[in-house]
Amino acid sequence: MNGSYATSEYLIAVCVLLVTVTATVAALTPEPVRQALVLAMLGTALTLLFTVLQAPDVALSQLGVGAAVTPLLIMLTVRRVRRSSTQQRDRERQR
Amino acid sequence: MSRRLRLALFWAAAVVFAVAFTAACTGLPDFGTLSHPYGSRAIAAAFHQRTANTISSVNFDQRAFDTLGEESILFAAVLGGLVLLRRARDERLAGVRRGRVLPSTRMFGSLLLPITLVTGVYIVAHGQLSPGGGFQGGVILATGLHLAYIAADYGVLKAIRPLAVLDAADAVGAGAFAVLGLVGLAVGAAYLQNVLPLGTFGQLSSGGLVPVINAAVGVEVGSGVVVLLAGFLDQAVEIVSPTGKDNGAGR
Amino acid sequence: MTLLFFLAAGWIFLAGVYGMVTSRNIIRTVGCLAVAQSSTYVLLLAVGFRRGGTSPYFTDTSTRTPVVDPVVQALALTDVVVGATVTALLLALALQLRKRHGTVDPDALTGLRG
Amino acid sequence: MSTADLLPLAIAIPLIGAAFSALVGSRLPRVATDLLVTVWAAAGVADLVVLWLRTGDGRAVSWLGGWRLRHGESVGIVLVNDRIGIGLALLTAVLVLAVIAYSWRYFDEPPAEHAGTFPALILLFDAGMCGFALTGDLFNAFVFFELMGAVAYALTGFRIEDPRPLQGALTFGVINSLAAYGSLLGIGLLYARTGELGFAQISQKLTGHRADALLLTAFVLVLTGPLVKGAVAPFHFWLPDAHAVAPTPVCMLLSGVMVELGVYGAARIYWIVFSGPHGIPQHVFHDTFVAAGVLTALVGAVMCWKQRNLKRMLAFSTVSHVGMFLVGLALLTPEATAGTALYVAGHAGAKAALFGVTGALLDRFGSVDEHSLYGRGRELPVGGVLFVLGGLALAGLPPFGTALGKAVAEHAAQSHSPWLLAVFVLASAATGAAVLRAALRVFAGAGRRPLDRHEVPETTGGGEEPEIRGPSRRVPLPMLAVPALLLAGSLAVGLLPAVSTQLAQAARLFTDRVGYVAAVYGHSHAAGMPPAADWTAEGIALGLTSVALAVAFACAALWAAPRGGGAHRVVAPLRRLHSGHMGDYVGWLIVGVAVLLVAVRAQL
Repeated sequence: MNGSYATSEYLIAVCVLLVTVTATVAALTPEPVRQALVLAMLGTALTLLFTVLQAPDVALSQLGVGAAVTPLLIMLTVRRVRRSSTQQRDRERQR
Repeated sequence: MSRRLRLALFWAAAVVFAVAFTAACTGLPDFGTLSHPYGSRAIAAAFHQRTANTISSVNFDQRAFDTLGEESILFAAVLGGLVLLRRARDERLAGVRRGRVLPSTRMFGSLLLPITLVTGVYIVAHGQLSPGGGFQGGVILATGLHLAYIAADYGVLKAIRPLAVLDAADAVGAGAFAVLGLVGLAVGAAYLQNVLPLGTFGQLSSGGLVPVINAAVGVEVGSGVVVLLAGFLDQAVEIVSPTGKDNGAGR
Repeated sequence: MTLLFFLAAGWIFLAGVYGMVTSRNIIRTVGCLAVAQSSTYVLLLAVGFRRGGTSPYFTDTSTRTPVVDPVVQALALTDVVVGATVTALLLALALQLRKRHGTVDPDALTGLRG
Repeated sequence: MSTADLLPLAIAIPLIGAAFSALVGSRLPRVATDLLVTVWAAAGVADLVVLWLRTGDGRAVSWLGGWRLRHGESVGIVLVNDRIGIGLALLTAVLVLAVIAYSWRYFDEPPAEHAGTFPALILLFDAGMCGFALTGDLFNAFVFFELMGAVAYALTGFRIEDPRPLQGALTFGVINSLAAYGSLLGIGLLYARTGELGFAQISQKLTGHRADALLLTAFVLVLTGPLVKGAVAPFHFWLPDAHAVAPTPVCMLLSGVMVELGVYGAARIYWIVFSGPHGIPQHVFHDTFVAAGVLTALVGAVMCWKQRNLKRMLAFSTVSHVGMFLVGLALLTPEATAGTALYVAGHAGAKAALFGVTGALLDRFGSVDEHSLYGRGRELPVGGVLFVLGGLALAGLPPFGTALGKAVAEHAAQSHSPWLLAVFVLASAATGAAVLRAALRVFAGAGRRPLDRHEVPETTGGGEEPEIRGPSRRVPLPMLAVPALLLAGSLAVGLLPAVSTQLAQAARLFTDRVGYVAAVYGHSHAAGMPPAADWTAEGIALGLTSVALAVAFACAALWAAPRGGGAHRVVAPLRRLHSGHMGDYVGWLIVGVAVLLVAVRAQL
């Protein structure tokens, strides 16, 4: 029994490490599109962590929210911003 | 404040925070402790209520009031999204050009689409007995739907997405939760008390009020997320700002 | 070693705050807020973990295997929803701000001072 | 229906109203929607009035979902409160009703198919604030904290055509949410130690541990959220940015009651959760937060005085007053608490009225800039009278509720540290003086025409867009009638002896941890004697002193020769700190947390 506890704890440690590293990278990524991708990875890493911590309910929510919706919203926001910039450049070219 | 000063302040504060947090963690019970008094009580209560998924029992029965607040936040965010992402007085709608999708977005969408759709259906089908529930199912289905259209074509999505109905469904779902709480008061029990017949443990109809609230939440979340995403999509794809406005102090 | 599981939460929180302090882009600031929030999930679930416990679902009433704390999971679930909705609202604000102000750089947002 | 059932109804009624309003708002004519929402808001008020009456000098306790204590333990959430919390919820509900009446011509803006959205958001805001005021559970408090936050961010950014509201709302949202997540970390730590989430239950379990680093860190983290919401320096930077730009009716709610709820939450959580044996000793809380309150009061007063944007001026005056409220609560005596409760009630009426009149100016002239409005308010004499009265109420003119509350709090402060009197008098005089100065300039064209100087960064308040647009250029009646009624309410708080005696009794309960825990656990507990909370000659004299000072300051600003020099060198850097920069504010947040950690640790 003790052996299996230890195994699961190593698994947890790996997941915690993964979460910590992706979170740090996400916080340090200056560019929003890239950050959205890293956030999606963070969401996935958190999903894994929650699964090994025996929390499938939270893992499922996190998969939907953290790995899909939030990065998607960031992408859409960036896309809108980019479109504004493109319009701006077009206008400037016309002048 | 200059950038350097700000960073210096941050590092000083971060060191204090780190020391305090580390010291606090040494006072915590060991990781994996066997003593979880509230948790043990919640499990006993879930058995008593014949709800197989203890988390659903906590979320929709024992601490249903938290979830009521949480769903109200979602409702507020959907309404807030409608307000903030409305078309401003000086903006107009542009015709949507077909198939104008960023390649990265397309890849992102097509990659996640099958995963999310399959997961969503699975979760909704399994209801409140096993992991999952209204929230998870709602989110995943709503997202999955959108990923499909992002990867394909926006015009198709607009034609199919009945936003007016979904708006109403969102409000009905949010209101239904608060109204369901009144059932307890109506029969002389407490607000949000689980007064419906509890059924047989492990059956689809077990848990009394839990599956009913779960369904209300599912309706609210599913429709709310679609409406919220629609606001962002309209902004990203359709709404055009007047000339000059986007210039500002642009860099 | 297991102390590190809790400390990870503090580290993630600080990393998020660091990102917000140094951010040159309001969209990134919101993203970093989401990072800071994920620290709360990690702490809550680490606190509720039980060695050898399984997830808190039961197929029948007779077996009472040890399970992890369901309460923190319910709290984390609420937390996830709250975080996502707040992020959505803030992104909506950031999007409109970019449209109206023409910039996403906090250094260039000088409308409110003094 | 039992008294206990009225507690959840105070939250459920506005929630159902919000859903209803969002659902039918687009299908009904505007008048019908407004009427419907007014009825819902009035129902919320009625529920809380009955609750106030029935609770009497005791506490109302409601176990939600019927999860009562079994063998001294429960798995449910408890709503429990005395007349302090119920009174705050009632204040919220009354202000919401006033705001709905005030804004009957506002917010035609969202597309017609979403006509009910604004009233729905206001009702959700109502529910969030009532929930936060009434709950007795830490995690539940976090949820309602976030609910009022989320609604407030959306409402603040309502005017999407103007970048400033968007910036203010975004700053507001980022800072408050980050603080809330800090609080949640603290809640996690407390849960790990005690395995409980209710205030009373955690408190009971904590008595079995000694005060160690975990308790200290959890204490500071949990309080971060309420303190940020309560705009306590150095967590206050978001407030002027948000309040100066939110639509006027929303400002009335933000300044009138939401910020005060933050301070209330901090005091409540300290009293019940942390003040027990082996907790954070009272002298530590007292010293730390009296200092923080004084700092907040002074910073707010100075910044308020330097503003020319009327809404921003009122926002900083809220900062200053909140500092005084924090001082009052941190004195940790029933008398000071009673004084603060009265002060909050009186202040809410006066501040909301001032915002209301400012909204009328904005509607009429499209500006809230003291300088460019010079003399233009002459055509709005009623507004001028109300504005002056509001300024005098802020300064503490007897018999306004502000004066009574301040006098009682001052009396309590005096026996402890007499120098606090000077802080109370100066801060209230300065904020009142700023309002009077603006009133005289705008409504009477008094003094010289102010000159624009551009030495320091400032927010002018010119070039605002009117918030409502319509063919009629007359100020709608409710925009002046509602402020008048609110001022009358502030007056009533000071004049009705029943209000002060009942709040004094409630203050005794608020400061009684043992009694609160006993009420939750269903034991009986005898409460002590209520403090005196009445007009005294000394209190009236102090109130008149503040008013005289305020008038003197205002006259000096208008007619005395301008002097540069010393004061400017102190004030300019302070103004520069209010940079409007999100990164700065996040930095201040974490610095504030660190300072609190160090300060509390040093005193343990």
